Amino acid sequence: MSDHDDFEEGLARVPIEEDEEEMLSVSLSGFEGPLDLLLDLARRQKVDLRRISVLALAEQYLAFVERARRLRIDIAADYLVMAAWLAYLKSRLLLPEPAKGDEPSGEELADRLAHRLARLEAMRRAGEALMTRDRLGLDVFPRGRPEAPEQHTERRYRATVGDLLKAYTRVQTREAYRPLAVDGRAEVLSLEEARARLERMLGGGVDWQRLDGFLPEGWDRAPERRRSAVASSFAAALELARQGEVEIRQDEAFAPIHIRRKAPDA
Amino acid sequence: MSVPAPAGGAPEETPSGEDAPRLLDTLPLEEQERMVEAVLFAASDPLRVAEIAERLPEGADVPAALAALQARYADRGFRLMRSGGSWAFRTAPELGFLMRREAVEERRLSRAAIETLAIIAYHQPVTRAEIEETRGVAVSKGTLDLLLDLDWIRIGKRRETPGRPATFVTTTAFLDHFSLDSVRDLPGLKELRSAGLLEPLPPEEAQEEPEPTQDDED
Amino acid sequence: MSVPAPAGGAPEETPSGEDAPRLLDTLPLEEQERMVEAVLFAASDPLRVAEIAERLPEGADVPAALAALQARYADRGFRLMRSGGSWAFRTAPELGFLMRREAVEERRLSRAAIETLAIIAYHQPVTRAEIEETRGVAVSKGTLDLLLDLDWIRIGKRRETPGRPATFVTTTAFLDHFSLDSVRDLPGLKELRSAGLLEPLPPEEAQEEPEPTQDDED
Repeated sequence: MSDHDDFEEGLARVPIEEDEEEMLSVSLSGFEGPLDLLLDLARRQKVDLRRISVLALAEQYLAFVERARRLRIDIAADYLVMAAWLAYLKSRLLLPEPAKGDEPSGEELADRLAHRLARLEAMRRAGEALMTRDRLGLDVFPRGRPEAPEQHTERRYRATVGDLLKAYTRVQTREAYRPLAVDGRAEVLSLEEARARLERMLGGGVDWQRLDGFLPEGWDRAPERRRSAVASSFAAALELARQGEVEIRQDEAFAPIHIRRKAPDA
Repeated sequence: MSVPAPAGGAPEETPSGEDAPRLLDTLPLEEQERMVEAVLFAASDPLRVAEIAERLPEGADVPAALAALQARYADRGFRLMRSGGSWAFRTAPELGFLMRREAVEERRLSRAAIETLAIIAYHQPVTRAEIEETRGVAVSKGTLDLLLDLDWIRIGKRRETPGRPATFVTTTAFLDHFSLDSVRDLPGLKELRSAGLLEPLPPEEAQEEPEPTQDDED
Repeated sequence: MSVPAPAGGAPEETPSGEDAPRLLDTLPLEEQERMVEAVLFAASDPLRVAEIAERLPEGADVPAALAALQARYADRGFRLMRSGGSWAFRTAPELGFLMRREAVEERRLSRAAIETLAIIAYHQPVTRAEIEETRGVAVSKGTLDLLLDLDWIRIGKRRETPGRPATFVTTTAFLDHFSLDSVRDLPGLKELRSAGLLEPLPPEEAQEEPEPTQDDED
């Protein structure tokens, strides 16, 4: 332990009690738990951790804890738990083994402890090896100026000429419909009227005719009346088509709508 | 294939070079080149020659290394570019399309936006006040900004009326998007009217705006 | 419908899709290599082969291009590295000293954090209880939080044992940070495994083959 070395170099004399107390406290606070302390003691044996003398190790640990207790240094409970267990292990190792039962033998318990220490040591070394690898941001570097915008969610707006037309007619009709609601029924061609008129005028003919040719006289001049007539005639035509009585045709958007009586066997 | 010239010109234009001392005779230029490329790769901003030199071992011939790198990467997926006297690697411009993460979020234009656009398209040049009058509601700045951002509309001439209000007109990008050769290709108002969908215009406006016209400034 | 062309794009490099696949069969590997290079160069985080392929024109042979690039940049100032099955350009480790300015301030990790990370890396998936068993001491929440914050570990599947404890595993960012291609490449992993040091019980016991131990002390 470096604390220990520093102490011996800096104060090369017989430690008086306070110094020893301080030394013990310092080293205890430097350990991360009893296993860490054990590992440190084991390392001082300078042999392969799986070849260490567990008995000697247990004795050193017990002596260490005993000294600390004598000096009334606060020792965390888990150090004491370990001490109790090591005392038990020591007795198992010293006393003759009882007949082989389910209990692990003293040797096996000692092996397990040595194994645990070896594992802790291995992980400590592995951690060190990991930290000395080429590390990103310390030894190797990524592109400092990435160009791919992390979240380049391109917002793309879509609209078609159709959308444009719909919007425009909506704006215009919104405006135009306003008076319609106010003007009352007098200006409206009812659906029933329009339908009756259509059926009457289509007669038995099978030629295509323009729908707006069916508007009643006088309904094709004043804008409101004209629109009402167009709308009612169109709705009536749709109704008749639904019932299979007529066919409707429109060559393209906003082109004139044509209508004819459906041929009997079409 | 045509390779666009790197922005900012050839490395020969960089300050100094010939007179750089040869303190670093032991470090081959090839090695200096590697160092400069590593430094530029990791840098978060373009670096000036002096800044690069600062990071390199003393005596490095940065301009020579830059010239070598510019030649080395002239035909690669990224280039060494100079801009404003600073150097940076940038992906080759003609490969820029690879970088676009196709997280395209398709959106429909809001009702307000499409109506505003339609009014501008059909009535251009048109003032904001006129748009508002037609829609019957105020036009938000956000709506106009969006259409301007999309580059579908732009600001046209000022109207020579009191207050000289700005007008809006559509752009060629608008025509591109809607696959129109000209705004005259928009379905005509006459067609709309004859279909009974539009009210004939009031007489005084009728002369002013018979059909949409392309603004000739475009 | 006219689609805006990519800036400066040569005709055979048109992006996407629907109508392009055939054309790509003829794209020379050299050109594919340039594209992969551009895509990787533009990114700072490693990209999976599938992610690269996604950005490339259909039918590109990404693995072949990656192999070519890895060879091409083996001795340059930055290299093509594989980490967790993903690919990224990284500066050459031996040139790290040039990038001191770019270096992120290293948060000094406590011994507890380093050991905990090592235990998770070498034993994953591993429960908190197992970490504590290995270190012989409780693992503080702060330690795990720090490792989680660094994005070096994450919570894995629950262990199907009583209490269904959560397990911890390392992340791809961990691999990237420590220049590892996979956890199989952890330093000394094979040796540790063959020495039985990744098992909780000594090898003799684990194999149910009790061996006389030679404890020569009395």
